[in-house]
Amino acid sequence: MTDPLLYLDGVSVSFDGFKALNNLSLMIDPGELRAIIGPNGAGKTTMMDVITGKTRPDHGTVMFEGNTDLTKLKESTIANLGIGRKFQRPTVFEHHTVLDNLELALKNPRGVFSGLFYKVSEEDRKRIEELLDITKLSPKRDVVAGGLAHGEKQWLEIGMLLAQDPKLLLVDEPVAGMTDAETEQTAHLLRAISGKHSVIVVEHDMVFVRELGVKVTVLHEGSMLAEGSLDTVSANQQVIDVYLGR
Amino acid sequence: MLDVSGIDLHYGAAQALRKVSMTAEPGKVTCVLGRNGVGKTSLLKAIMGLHPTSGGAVTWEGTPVTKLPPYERARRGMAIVPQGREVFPLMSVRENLQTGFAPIPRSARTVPDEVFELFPVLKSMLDRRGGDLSGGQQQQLAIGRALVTRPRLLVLDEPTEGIQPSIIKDIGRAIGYLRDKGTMAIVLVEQYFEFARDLADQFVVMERGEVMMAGAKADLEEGEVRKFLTV
Amino acid sequence: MLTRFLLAGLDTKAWVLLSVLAVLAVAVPFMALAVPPTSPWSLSMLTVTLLGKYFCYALLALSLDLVWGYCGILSLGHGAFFALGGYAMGMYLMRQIGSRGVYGNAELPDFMVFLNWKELPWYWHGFDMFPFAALMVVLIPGVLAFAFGWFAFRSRVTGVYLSIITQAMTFALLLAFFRNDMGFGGNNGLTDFKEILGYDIQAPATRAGLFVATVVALAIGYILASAVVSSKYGKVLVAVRDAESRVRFLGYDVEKVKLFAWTLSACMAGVAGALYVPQVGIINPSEFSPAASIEAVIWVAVGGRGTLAGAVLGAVIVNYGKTWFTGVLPEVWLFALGGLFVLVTLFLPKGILGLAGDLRQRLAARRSRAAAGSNAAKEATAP
Amino acid sequence: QDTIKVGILHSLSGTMAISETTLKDVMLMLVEEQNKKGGVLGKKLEAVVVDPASNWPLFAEKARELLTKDKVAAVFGCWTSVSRKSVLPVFEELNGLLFYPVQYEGEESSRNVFYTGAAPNQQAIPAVDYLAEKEKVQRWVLAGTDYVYPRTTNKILEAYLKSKGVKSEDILINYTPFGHADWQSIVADIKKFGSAGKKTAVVSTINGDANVPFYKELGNQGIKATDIPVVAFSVGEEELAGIDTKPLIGHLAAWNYFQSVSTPENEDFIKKWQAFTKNPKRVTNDPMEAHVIGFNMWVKAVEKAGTTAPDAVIDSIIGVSVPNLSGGYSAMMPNHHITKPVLIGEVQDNGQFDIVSKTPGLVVGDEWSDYLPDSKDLISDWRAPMSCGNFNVKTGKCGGKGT
Amino acid sequence: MRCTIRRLLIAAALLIAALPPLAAYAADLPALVRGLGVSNYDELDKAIAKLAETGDPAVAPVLEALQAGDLNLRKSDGAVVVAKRAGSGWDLFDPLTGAALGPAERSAVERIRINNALRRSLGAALGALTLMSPDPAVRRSAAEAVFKSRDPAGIEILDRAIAKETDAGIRTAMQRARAAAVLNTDAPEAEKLAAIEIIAARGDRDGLGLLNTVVNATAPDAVKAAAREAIGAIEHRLALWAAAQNLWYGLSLGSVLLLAAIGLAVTFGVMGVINMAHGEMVMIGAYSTFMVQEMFRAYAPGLFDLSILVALPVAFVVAGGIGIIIERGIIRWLYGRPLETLLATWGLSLMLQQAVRSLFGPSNREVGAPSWMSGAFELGGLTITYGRLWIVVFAFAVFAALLVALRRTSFGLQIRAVTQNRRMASAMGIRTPQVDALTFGLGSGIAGLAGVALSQIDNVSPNLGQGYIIDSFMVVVFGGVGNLWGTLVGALTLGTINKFLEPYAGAVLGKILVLIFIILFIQRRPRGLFALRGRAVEA
Ligand SMILES: Nc1ncnc2c1ncn2[C@@H]1O[C@H](COP(=O)(O)OP(=O)(O)OP(=O)(O)O)[C@@H](O)[C@H]1O
Ligand SMILES: Nc1ncnc2c1ncn2[C@@H]1O[C@H](COP(=O)(O)OP(=O)(O)OP(=O)(O)O)[C@@H](O)[C@H]1O
Ligand SMILES: NC(N)=O
Ligand SMILES: [Mg+2]
Ligand SMILES: [Mg+2]
Repeated sequence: MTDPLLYLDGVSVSFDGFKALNNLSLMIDPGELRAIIGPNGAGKTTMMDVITGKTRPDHGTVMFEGNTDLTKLKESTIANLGIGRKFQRPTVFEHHTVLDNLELALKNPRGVFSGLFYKVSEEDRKRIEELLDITKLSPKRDVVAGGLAHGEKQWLEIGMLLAQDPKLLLVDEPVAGMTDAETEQTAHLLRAISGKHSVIVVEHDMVFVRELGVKVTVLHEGSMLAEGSLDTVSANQQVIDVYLGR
Repeated sequence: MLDVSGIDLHYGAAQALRKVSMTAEPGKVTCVLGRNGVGKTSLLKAIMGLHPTSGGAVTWEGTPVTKLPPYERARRGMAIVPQGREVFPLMSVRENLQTGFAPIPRSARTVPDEVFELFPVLKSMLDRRGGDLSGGQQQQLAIGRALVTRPRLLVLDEPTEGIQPSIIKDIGRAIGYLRDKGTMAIVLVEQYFEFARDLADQFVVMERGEVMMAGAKADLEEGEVRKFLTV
Repeated sequence: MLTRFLLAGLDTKAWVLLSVLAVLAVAVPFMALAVPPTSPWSLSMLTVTLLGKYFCYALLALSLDLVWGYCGILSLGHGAFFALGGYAMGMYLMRQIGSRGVYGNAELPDFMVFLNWKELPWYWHGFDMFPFAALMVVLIPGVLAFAFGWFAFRSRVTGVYLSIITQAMTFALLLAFFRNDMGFGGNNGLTDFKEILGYDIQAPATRAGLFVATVVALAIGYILASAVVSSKYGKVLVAVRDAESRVRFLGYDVEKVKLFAWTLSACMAGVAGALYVPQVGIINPSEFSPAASIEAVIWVAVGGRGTLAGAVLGAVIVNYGKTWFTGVLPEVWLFALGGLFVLVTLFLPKGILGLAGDLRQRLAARRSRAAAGSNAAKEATAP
Repeated sequence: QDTIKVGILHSLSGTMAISETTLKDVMLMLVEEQNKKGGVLGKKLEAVVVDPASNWPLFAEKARELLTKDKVAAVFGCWTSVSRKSVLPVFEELNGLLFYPVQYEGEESSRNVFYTGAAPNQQAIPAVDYLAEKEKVQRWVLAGTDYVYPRTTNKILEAYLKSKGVKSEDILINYTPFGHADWQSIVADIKKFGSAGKKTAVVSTINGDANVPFYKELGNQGIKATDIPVVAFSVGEEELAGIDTKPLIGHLAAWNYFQSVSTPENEDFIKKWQAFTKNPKRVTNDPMEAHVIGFNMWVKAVEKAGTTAPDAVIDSIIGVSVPNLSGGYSAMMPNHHITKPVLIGEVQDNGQFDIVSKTPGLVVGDEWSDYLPDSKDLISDWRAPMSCGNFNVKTGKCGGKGT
Repeated sequence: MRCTIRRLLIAAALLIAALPPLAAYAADLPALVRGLGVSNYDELDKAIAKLAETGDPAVAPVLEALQAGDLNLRKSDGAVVVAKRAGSGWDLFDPLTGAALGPAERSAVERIRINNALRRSLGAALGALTLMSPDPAVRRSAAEAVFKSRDPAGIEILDRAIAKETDAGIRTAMQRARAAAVLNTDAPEAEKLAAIEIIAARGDRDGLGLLNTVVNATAPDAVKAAAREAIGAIEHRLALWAAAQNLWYGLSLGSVLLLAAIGLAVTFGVMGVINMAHGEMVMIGAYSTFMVQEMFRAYAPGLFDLSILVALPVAFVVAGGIGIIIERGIIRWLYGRPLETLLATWGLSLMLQQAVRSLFGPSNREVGAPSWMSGAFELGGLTITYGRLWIVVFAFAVFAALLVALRRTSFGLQIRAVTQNRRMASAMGIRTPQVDALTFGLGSGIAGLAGVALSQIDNVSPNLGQGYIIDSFMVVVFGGVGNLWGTLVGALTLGTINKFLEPYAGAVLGKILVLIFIILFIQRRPRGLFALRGRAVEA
């Protein structure tokens, strides 16, 4: 059995006494695609905040590739280790064009001087074209991102995530505001990149989660409530009570 | 009754709406459908006066409101649940709800019980800051806040986005309940087709800033509608 | 590679500006020195020093625009870097006075003599050598900026909080330099300079030379700044301005990104200050005053923040306005200048340079709308 | 060209406008009067007003503008020492004439500048003498704004007091920033220093805006002139106009002129001034008198020389003497400073000063203080053949102590 | 010469003690009064001494008139008269009898001038003469005057006065005055030691000064030792109070900072307008006070003490009104472009300064203090000036009122909603233009109120605002933008730190250190003292 890529162990986070994460443990294997569901406020986004270094946990460790404790590192270091993230609310660089957004995200040296002397290589150009295709933003390549509609921003952010080529992708509600067809496409996309990359995706759209067809973790009040295939967890009475409803 | 006729809307040089017309009636849910970026949100902005239109007219309960600022429209009974929630981040949940008191008479300034019945989580978080809520909780707050103004027109922009399934069902029930009271006209923008289909009395389907199809649910064929939602 | 890097950033605006500067660098000295004073084409030394001063300010504005316009750091203390560069140069010039001071003390500047100082403080050593002083001109502001930025950016001080502590920094320096005990001449500052690099500082040729040096410095500063902002690093800079935390999650070290621009900018400001001092003939703590730094921000805003040419233009226009108004409307010129600021904000939201872009856009919009309108009309009239 | 231009270089905006605007007005009045008398050398005078806006480099720029663009024959201007220091090289380079009307720290003598305000020996030292003699003061607080004028004046006073046998522990020196507004602790400290059982006085070189809150605090904390008198060198009628002086009666100021001087010249001047400003309550003060003297000297020197050419005026003005407003004649000395009487006044409840002491004769402004080691050997004499601002009497050479 | 008076006074007092206070000297009084008509200070001093020597209470009003500067010399006949302003001339009175002597031309009389030395002599003489006054306030100040003059001549009178005195407080004051005088005589050691004990009980700076004089003068060793001990005790006591005194200074400076900043906490903290014209709003408040006081001076000088109370609403309305005009005219076009408000308000501030300069002139304007804001009182070892006390009270009152307005009213709720999300607030039915205008007006009005208070302690000049703008921004930012409590605590903290540093570092270095403290503090708390935290802020 391979070592897990990411291992959360007993992570707790509280805000003014309110426990957003409560002794949460979770393990993601290399190449695994994992869906995480759970009620609003269960702590899914907070978990991603902890992994990416945005929020420091009160307790617990987050081990990446076996030996790196992410809780001690700053955001940019974590990102450079190969962890990319798409936010729940799409955040893109509003004054940059779609093209520039992707260029900034491309996996290249991040230093000041490499930035000063960077020149777009043929390879990079090709990769950007690919990403524009995937996100169907080719026609809007020269539009500043601030002028994109909500769904288009979602796509752009997915494109930026792919451009980073991370080992682990954290995807927070990618299909919110997408049509059913796009939802389906997104599921395909995520499935396609898993295997080479690990992916954690948070979604409330059950159709989408079903489409992914992978192991599902249910969070509730900051801890794990259930884990297993979608069918197993959706049969769980507690999950139905707190999440799915009747 | 809401009557939108032939409105145009521009963002700088780019035109987002072209001669869009639609109506919404009390006791009915009008569903606006369309792919990303076709102009649904822009249409709602035009209805609520959040972005100036460059042509056409919006009439509400018989009076033209095209030139009125949003707060005047709110005072005439219009309310919106915007895309992206837009709760007031630094104000408590309670205060967020209380912002809805502005357009209503002093005597009516209470938070209706139905808000907490629909979204019990809000009751337990009254003193938490709006901005600290989770995405879904914010969405619930945004809907609750709109209901505080006792609107006669409720405009919802993708209210199910980011909401857990059980609450989506609750919201669906809530919209159904509000519609069934018969006094409220509801305009609903949705991507979640099943949800929309179950609630809608009439459809408006948009593509590239224009209305492609419109009519009562009974008159429209689902396949036709779906065609405009696939890529 | 360096030339490619430097030239890559130059757009049309830049070429226009650089050409203007090149013309000035040749024409101004010529008109001031070679054209006989009776000719209408002759320039007085007053004009030469004024232009020199404006261009020093322009370089300061440029440096400020780099951090404010492109990186979103609103510095309300850039005058401090400018003044420090100026003081470094002033110290060199003071040492050049030698025994020509009123007390004839070859070692000590006059203000030290009459306050009973017995020997030159250690930090004045070395400033008698131009290369050392020139190094200090960039090093002192640079090191201060680096240290200040290192702490502030690491602590993630942003927005108004950063602005206010930059203001606190310059204000503290103002008070410190005011103190006679500091050994920088107190409120009177450093003045009565005699020569620079062996040339009489009041000689027309020296003045012309200083003017040319300023123009060249401004041109280099401009080329450097445009190269920086148009590189990928420049895009990161703008990204930091718009969504700092998002940049972090892309793996960029935001602290370093900011620190580089900040330090570079401070060095540029230092050079501007160093060129300013020999031309105006005095450096005193009032250059550290918060109001002076705010004024520099105003130049950038008037010219158009986020456009390098705008910063240059704003500095020149506002300062020309000030020179002109204080001479022509001495009693009410504040109304004119204040009114200018208000009007620019209300009617030129993107500054003077933004106006051009705006007009172009608005024209395009009108055209497309008109086109759409006529199409609609055609359709309507079609049978 | 049938007018002679006179430059007026006083801040009309910014922090110094509060003091300098008046000087601009008085210059305009003098020019107007002179023109009524037929001008100078048969030509009308024309005042050129600019606003250096309390900005020191701008002073230099405006001075250059006046001298090269407007080609003025003389400039009347500056208040703060730093503004004078800033314009000095410009006047020397372009060989212009500057009349500087404010009391200052000395330690300067330029061929192109005429210092019509007081040097420390014309203000500070007589004031200290007065307190020591008449009030039997033994303990001294030297309180000042932290800049060159107070620093230098206090250095001189400290040396002077020590030479008179005052011990170090009986001198308290305190500096505050420009515009200091919260005087609670310092006034309390003064009280504390004054409770040592020896008669104590405050010598204030506090400048400008800080004075009003200082005196308000003195009044509120009940420091009476009969207990701890304060003698100020930068507080005149204009400054007092902003304060309720009832609690301050008896505090002192040392100047070379007070509005309350009762001479026909002064009464005439006040009348003209109040008519010119159309304000029957408008006060006069010492720097205004200095401009009156300076202007009249310049007029006389120009007429004597028959030209406004600077070199000629510089030669002819030495020895020119004109009536001052306190009943005597002030003369321009070879060191470009003038002779003045020293007056000590006590604050009255009407915002005026009662003159309680006046030097019997006139005092010559001493540009190089006798109490500073490096300047006591220096003298200044701008007459040929010496024509030197820093002649060392020990070495017999011009140029300080250098070779 | 002071000695002469003293000796003469001793004689006079002895005489008074021996004889009943007859009008035996009355015949000489007019001649003695006439003797005041000299222009030489030394001669005048002697003349005063001669008058005081009579010990006749009828002399007191003469000396009081001289002290007040009302005593004049009639040029025509050299008579000494009291002159009171009447139109453009004078009404003359006899200084002894108070009988009217008819009007006189303005130039017909010449004021008899006095200097500080004479003021002291007069104080001493009057002190001795008025110890028996029926008015307790006069008796108290008479005792204070004798304490200051330390006139041995006073001892006898004091003894009689003490015997008659019914008010315990005044009696203590008299006993202290007596002790002070005793220490100035060759009284026996025991008596002096007793006196030192009484002075030591006084325990304040004046007592300390007096004891120090004893130590400096020649005295028996035992007396000196006792004095030293007493000095030690008083100094110890004062040192203990010094910390409290500093705290009070800090609190009072803090309140000034709070007042200056609190309006900015609304326009900048709440609305996000980088309001560079804030200081000018303060200035407008101060000039409003000036205007109101001018009105009072012209039309109701008797009610001058009320002028500040009237100025408060006037300043609020004037500054608030100008604020509303500015908001409607300029600021409203700039929402969503906060940085540009900096440019526009900077321009505005230049124009407002110049406007005031053109309107009111460049120099200071006099704003007077009402009597209830003048002077000081002692609280234990603290000296508290009324002016400062009222400013502290006022600052807290304004703060409390604003807090209630923003937190407890629907207007406050609407303000916050509008500033957090203007478009959404509008969609919720909030009349945003109205709220914006009123909020900016409120902030400006509060700045105007601050101006009323600051006019009491600072210059009323066109530069007034410039002196406060930087401090105000520091306070608001240090406390945490958008948090009123932060502004309060920030102001008080900075004020106190400043006042505790000042004694050690001096005012200049103290200020530098405070600035460095702010810079370092922000490193620890990048969003100010009362930072809002959580995703609400980052979003
Ligand atoms: N800074 C904070 N202060 C207080 N409470 C917070 C803060 N951040 C998050 N919370 C609370 O923590 C809980 C977890 O939030 P989180 O955003 O992780 O939920 P989520 O699972 O992502 O929900 P959703 O599905 O609605 O996005 C919520 O109840 C939220 O209100
Ligand atoms: N603020 C803006 N500035 C410029 N263009 C905009 C802006 N907002 C939207 N647009 C453009 O207008 C068009 C319509 O946008 P709108 O937000 O109305 O779409 P939508 O139908 O709501 O999409 P979605 O389903 O993604 O929310 C899009 O092409 C978008 O790029
Ligand atoms: N010279 C002065 N008073 O600065
Ligand atoms: Mg979430
Ligand atoms: Mg939308």
